[in-house]
Amino acid sequence: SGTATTSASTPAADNATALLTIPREDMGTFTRNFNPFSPNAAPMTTQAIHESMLIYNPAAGNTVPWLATEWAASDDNRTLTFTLRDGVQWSDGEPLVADDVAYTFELQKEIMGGFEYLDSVTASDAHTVVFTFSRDYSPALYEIGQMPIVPKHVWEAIEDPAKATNETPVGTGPYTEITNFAAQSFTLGKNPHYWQPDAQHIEGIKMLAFAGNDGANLAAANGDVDWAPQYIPNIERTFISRDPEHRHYWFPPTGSMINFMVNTTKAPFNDVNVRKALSMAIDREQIVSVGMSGYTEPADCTGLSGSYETWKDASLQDSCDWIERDVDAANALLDEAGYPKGADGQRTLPDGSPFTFDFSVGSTSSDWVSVANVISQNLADVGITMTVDAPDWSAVVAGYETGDFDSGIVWSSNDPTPYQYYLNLMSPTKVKPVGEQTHDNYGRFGSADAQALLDQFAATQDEETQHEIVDDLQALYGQELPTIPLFPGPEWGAYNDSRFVGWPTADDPYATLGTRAPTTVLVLTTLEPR
Amino acid sequence: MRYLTRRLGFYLVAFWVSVTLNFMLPRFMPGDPVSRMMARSTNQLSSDQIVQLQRLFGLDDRPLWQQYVSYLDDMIHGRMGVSISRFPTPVVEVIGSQIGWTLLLGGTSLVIAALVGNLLGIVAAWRRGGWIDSFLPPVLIFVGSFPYFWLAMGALWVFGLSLGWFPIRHAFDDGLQPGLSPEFLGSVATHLFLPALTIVLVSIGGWMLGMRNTMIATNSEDYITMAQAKGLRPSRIIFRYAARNAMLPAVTSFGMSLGFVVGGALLTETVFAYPGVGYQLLAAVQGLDYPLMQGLFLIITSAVLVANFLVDIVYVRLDPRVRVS
Amino acid sequence: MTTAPTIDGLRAETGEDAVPAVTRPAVRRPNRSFVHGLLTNRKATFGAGVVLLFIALALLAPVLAPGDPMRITGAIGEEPSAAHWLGTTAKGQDVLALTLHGARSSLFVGFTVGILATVLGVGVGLASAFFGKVVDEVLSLVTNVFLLVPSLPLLVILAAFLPPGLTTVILVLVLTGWAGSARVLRSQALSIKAKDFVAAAQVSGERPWRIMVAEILPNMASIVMGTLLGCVIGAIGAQAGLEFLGLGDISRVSWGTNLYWAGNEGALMTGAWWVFVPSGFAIAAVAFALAMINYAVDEVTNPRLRKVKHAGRTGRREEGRA
Amino acid sequence: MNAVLSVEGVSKTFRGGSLFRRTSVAALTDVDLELGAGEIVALVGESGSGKSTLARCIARLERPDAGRILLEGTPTDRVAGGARGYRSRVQMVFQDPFGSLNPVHRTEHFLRRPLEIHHVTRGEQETAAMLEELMLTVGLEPDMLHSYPHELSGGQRQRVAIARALAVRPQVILADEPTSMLDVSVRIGVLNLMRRLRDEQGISMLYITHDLASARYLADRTAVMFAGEIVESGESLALLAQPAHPYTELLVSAVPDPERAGTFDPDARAALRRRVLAAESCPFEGGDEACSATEPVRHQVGDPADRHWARCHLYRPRATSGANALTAGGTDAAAAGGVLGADRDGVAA
Amino acid sequence: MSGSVLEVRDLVVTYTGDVRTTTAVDHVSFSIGEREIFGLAGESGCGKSTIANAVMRLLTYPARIDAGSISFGGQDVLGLSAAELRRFRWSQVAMVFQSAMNSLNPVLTIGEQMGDIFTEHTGCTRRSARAQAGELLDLVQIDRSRLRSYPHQLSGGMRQRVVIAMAVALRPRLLILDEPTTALDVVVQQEIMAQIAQLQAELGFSVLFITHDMSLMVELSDQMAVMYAGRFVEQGPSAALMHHPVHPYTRALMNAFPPLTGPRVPLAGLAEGVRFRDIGDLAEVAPGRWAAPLSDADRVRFEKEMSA
Ligand SMILES: Nc1ncnc2c1ncn2[C@@H]1O[C@H](COP(=O)(O)OP(=O)(O)OP(=O)(O)O)[C@@H](O)[C@H]1O
Ligand SMILES: Nc1ncnc2c1ncn2[C@@H]1O[C@H](COP(=O)(O)OP(=O)(O)OP(=O)(O)O)[C@@H](O)[C@H]1O
Ligand SMILES: [Mg+2]
Ligand SMILES: [Mg+2]
Repeated sequence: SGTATTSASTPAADNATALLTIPREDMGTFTRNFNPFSPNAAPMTTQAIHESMLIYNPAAGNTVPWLATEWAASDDNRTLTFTLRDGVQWSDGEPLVADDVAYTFELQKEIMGGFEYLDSVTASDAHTVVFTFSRDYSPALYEIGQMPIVPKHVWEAIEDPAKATNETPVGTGPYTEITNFAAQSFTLGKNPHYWQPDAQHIEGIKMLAFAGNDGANLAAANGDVDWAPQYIPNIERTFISRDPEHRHYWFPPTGSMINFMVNTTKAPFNDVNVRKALSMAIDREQIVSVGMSGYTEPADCTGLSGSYETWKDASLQDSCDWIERDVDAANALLDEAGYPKGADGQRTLPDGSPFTFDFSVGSTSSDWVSVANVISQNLADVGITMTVDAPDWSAVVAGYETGDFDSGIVWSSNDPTPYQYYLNLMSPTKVKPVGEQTHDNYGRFGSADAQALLDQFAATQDEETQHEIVDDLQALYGQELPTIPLFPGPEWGAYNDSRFVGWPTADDPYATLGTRAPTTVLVLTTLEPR
Repeated sequence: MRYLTRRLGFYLVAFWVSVTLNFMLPRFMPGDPVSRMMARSTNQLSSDQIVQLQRLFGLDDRPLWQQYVSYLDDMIHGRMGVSISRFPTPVVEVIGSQIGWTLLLGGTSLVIAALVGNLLGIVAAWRRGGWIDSFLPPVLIFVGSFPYFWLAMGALWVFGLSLGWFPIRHAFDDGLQPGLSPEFLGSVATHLFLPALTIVLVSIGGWMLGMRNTMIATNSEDYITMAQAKGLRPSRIIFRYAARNAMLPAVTSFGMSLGFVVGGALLTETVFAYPGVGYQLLAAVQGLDYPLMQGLFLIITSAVLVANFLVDIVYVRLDPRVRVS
Repeated sequence: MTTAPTIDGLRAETGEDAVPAVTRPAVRRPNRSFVHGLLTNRKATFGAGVVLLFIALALLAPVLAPGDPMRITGAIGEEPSAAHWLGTTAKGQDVLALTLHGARSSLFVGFTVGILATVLGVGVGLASAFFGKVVDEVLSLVTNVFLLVPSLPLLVILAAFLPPGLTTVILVLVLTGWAGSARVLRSQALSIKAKDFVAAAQVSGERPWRIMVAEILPNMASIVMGTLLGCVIGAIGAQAGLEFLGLGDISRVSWGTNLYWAGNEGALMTGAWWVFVPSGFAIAAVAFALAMINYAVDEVTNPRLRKVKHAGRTGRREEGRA
Repeated sequence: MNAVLSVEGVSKTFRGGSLFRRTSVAALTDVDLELGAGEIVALVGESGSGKSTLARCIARLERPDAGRILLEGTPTDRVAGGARGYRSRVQMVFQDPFGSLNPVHRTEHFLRRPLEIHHVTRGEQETAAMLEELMLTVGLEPDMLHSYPHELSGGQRQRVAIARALAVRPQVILADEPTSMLDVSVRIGVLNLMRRLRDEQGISMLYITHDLASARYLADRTAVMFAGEIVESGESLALLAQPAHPYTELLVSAVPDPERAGTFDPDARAALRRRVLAAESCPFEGGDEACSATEPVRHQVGDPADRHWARCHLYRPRATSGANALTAGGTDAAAAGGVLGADRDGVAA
Repeated sequence: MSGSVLEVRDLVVTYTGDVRTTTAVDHVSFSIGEREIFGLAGESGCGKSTIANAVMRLLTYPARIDAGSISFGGQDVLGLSAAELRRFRWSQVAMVFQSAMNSLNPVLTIGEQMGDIFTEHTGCTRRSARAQAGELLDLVQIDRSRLRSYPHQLSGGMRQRVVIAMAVALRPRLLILDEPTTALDVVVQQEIMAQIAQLQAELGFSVLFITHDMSLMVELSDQMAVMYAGRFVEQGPSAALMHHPVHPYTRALMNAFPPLTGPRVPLAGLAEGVRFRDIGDLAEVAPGRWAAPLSDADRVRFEKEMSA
């Protein structure tokens, strides 16, 4: 059927001209919108077309200089200077200059806001950009560094950049030319002016649109795509077994941490013992195997996902008492904390009302609904009734945002440093009273101690100090348990190397296998035709 | 003509009711498109970015009635605004890129199902007790009893994946340039086959039975006996006398279905990854994309009304009796 | 044979066998023979048998497959075996238990929607036909608007916006399903209302509601039954479709959610047909059985639709020659 | 004879259509009719002339637009007991015995309901006795109480319908073509039954028919209706013996008569018909002075004892002008006459 | 009468039902001569239309011709092949159906429906078919412009005339009139009958005239038969039957029509629920007069009745 039909015997010549075919499972159709500021830009806009100054690779925890070759913070931590790479050209042949970077941040702040800590962005010369900060903020390096840069000379001329669809984009990325665009597929061709032409091994990229996982999985199973970055059920059987020689997958646990979040403003969840007991009662092994098809691993005591592997305090990792399932301990803790079990096996709150609560989850997230069902079954074993309520996501989120919920499931932030992660989880600055909308700290847990540690973190560039601070934060987390960690989200990624080789693997984790990640460009510039 | 004016008046009222319904529904739903978007993607946005987005999308916080007035105004002037889930693409463009496929798939399968179904119905009624009459109806009812998506997935699995006879997704081969080239048209046809076939399979039974039953009723009319007595050829009796009359109810249902074609075949689109407005609507609903949702609903409603009106006109041509009543 | 008093000169001979052997063929049969006709119709008995079987299974589900059907009771994706007659899902749930329990929700929704939509349709149809004038104009308008509002999009919108659960599914399906039956029932009621027996009942002094309930309604029995069955079939299918799209409440067990999960867990791709087939077949069996009853209802009320025994090759008009 | 029921100047126009289309059919215009105690009045006329509409107005199934209907001098809507009270005194028998008996009920239901509604009988025993009596009155076996309508022949069904009307012991029965759907051989039996009821129970009847012969056979008086108006009325025998209005004449001449087999004269009939229709379609162009008045007047015909009158602009006493020496009003083409006439008789079709 | 056009011998037609099988026509024999009007009277459902349909070979399931023969001008009607049958119909025998109102296709114009006859049987062009249809309308005094009308735009009487015009289109030798006027007003009814009488005089076809209106029948027909429950009970010249009915059923029929002249005399008709059974074969009671003998039981009853 498709031109992408592959088989092991495809001649090398064909592979050389073949397009790297990638499905996109959550877009039934594409719209021709390559505006990197748009939240709905076509896939690959910020991967193959627009590049950033640096790339953080969570799989290995390293940082790859990209459009910038080096960067340095001032001693007072209030300025950050990037030096741009020499000889980088936009796909229209214009050179990349520091003004482009400055202009990009101008646009970003205008269109999308954010970066409120930035005082100014100035191009001190053609290759140097200086960022000055209004306050201490060490995580800024990655936020700034991973910003996709747009050409000033092009965007200046656009009247309303927020509403521009940027149909023929100009970028510095390896594949910038839109050679064919249809609602269900489009292809990107080589950037004729790419700054590392010898990394453009493949002819181009072809994106396919699918209205759901099923279609994308079918295409993967059928061998129509080279890369399958979506969730594939029973991947060994549905995908790998059809061609074990060429098909592989790698699901590093480098995604966001997935948490069983409780509303800490509400009784009984304001009681840390309850949070711990709940955590002890749930069977993370089962959750992972049922809800996540065993594609990830249970969370550990740090509550940090695999992307913070280097930040984890190894001494803490297995030392807590609340991460393993222990029904007896959970029962004991609850008894002790004043939540007695009645004759019918049902626990009650200290005020005598039954210990029952709701778990809100969006109906479309089937994996999480499964998780919820397992949790519900687990909690029944300790005499707690948890009802799974699965309306539409918008209703769920509306509840989360205003604090009108009992419990739910959310992912945590996943930035290069754990700063944002702990900020959203424990900083009192992020806590909004119930009834007022918040977009990040749904659980509404705040700790002054945590805030103090976070402030210290923001104020230092020194990695060692930062690690110490994060160790303290981990300990604090373990004591307070602001949320109940379940498992780190895996980054789905499967591929078929019958046409292209050079994929990142567990042995060579130069990037993850995500197609929407900053590291994607690393893969695009590494793959070679077989 | 009076009859048609009356119908037209009714359609206007119906139109107003539907668009009003369409206005009310999404606004009673909790949440807003931005948090909706957040819930579905792991990209974290900071609070002020969210506020910024909300401003960008032009979410309205005027009183409901003011929104309603400007909504009606926009609707009358065909202004559909900008899609939120596909910001900043205009709604017209989003729909425009899909509607053709919807019409192709829906139209083809409807025409085939109606045509073949009705023909089978005619034959079955004419040859009462023949094999078409005794064998086909239960078989078609049985096939039609399966959940549509179930059949579609089965067909996709068997004919698309296992046997590889048909493409398993999309409306044409990826990478082809749409145009009138035989290659493109051929590709469109092969991609259309399986989705259309499954729709035809589940809907044909209804057409056939409906036609069969009206034909049987018509066949016992005196004018058929009279035509028989006149010594007319069977073909002439079947088509000119019996089918012409038995067709009338089928025309009405055809019109209704024709209008609904524009609504898209949501399940088909989902299973076969076929482009179309059905999925678009689902996505719009799930993304709380009011402008897109309202645009789609407007198009669908208008299409239904226009199709019905056309049927009224055709009906007047086909059935001289309604001209007076 | 009894002898009746003399009437108008000639002695009448009456009694059952004195009823003229020749009566007008167009006489409407009363309900009694409608029921009788159904009971003796093979299609109807087959259909009723299947439906009753499923209803029994649904009712007995807690006995046949005790406990929460969602519970994980086996290994992942087991083929049918003695322990799990229909195998297990990719999560390790027992497919048989899911299918049995699924019948409860699916049949409940199907019949509830069918009954509610039909009751609404009957109410609107009767009221519209009987009161006429403004009531009819308004009700017909509402009915026709509901008929024209594209139901699948509306279904999607409503299902997405209302909190999930059976109530929502039922509400949504009733809302989008009643209008069709109301229209059919209205025109039927109108044609019955035009019959002289309604005027005769009025002249006898019957009250309007009694005329509706005792005179008009019984004459619509077959068509009411037809719409009821149609609504049930439609509702079961629509519920499955909604749930398949994830618009239902996927945390409850029903045939639709079973299929949703089957798709979600890639049952087809893993070749786990035993996960995919049972619920689909159950829906088909129930829908087919109901359709057969409906078919039978048509045949019983319209004798012309009945099976023709001696079919001719030469065409419709067949000559019987000794 | 004092009137039990009198109809005074009743008019009825049917307005159809909806907001966008208005249609109107003048079914009755200024109709006067009296029904004496124990009298049978026949109302004859062609299809669509408004006979049923008049009966339905009297039965309060339709509301007249103008005029009054009095039951023993009381307007129908003021009769004691309201609609039910009125209906216990005025009953109706419908044309189609197949349609007027609900196929889902047994005979017993049709008779029992009026008894219950109007509290005619008390207690089950009395009711049962009454049911039996009613059956015997109309000449049916009491075991037929348990039969469904489809188990009865047409004549039997019509007898049940009559029994239903009788159940409330009415003063007036309106019979709308009670025999037209029956087999010829049993028609006369139903007519005889009606006459017997009048004789034995003194019930007044309005007998609607388009069969002149049966009107003559049954009714004391006959009224002829044409296009919503009563154009002639009088003692049945006298009226049919000497029809005064051309339309009546046309009707009479159209009745098949075995006695004049072979003497069929289509041309004469066609001419007569043309005249009637032309005249009616143009009521003020008769060419006669009498017709210049805007209101057609009633002319008394023959012996006053026959209460025979005709109302037509074209009526002239026979003595002066001979047998309907009228000139055709406007058309002479045979085809046009045919079309015109056909269109009129097609109204109800 | 010169030679017979239609000969029906011992015709038996049954309808197979779910529970019982009705014999609608039971050993019926008659013949119709050239230019003769043969009347067939009888109560509703006695089998009159069934005979007519049998002659046209229009019977379908559940009807079956179980025995007998029908010969038309010497040709065996029951033995005709499908193609022969098509040629035979309408050109030899035409029929005006019981409900002429409904025997016109509501969605085709009168012209199209009339034209069909010519294009089918004479293979002429549509144009000339239309012209011939116009001539036919002239024959029944309907304006030619009506060819473009749809049936519902015509009155019942006009429709009936159109059907009659169609019936004589191919100058058939036999015209079957199945209660051609029952649904019509008396006045129109008379006109239609006049029309038929006139056409018969002009075109000289024979007529099988079915009605249950004895007055009309006696007025029009030469020979007549009275039918009862599928059997002939009496047959003979119309006038003779009228004045001297032999069978009690004929008598009842004749007695059911009150006269328009003379004094009012009580009539009896047929009492409700009276059935005759075991009707015997016709026997010649006088030259050209046939009647079925009463069964003994019937005779006893009726004689008792008459004497009472
Ligand atoms: N409900 C109605 N709505 C509109 N027009 C009506 C209605 N009922 C009767 N008419 C019209 O009123 C006129 C008189 O009808 P009516 O039934 O009274 O005639 P009729 O003399 O009883 O005729 P028939 O002999 O055919 O029964 C006809 O033109 C008829 O079409
Ligand atoms: N399709 C049929 N199926 C079963 N019985 C039938 C069918 N058609 C007619 N009959 C029966 O055959 C008998 C004769 O019917 P037929 O129509 O010939 O009567 P008819 O004399 O023409 O009556 P009418 O005067 O009412 O037209 C009747 O008893 C009728 O019930
Ligand atoms: Mg009437
Ligand atoms: Mg007949």
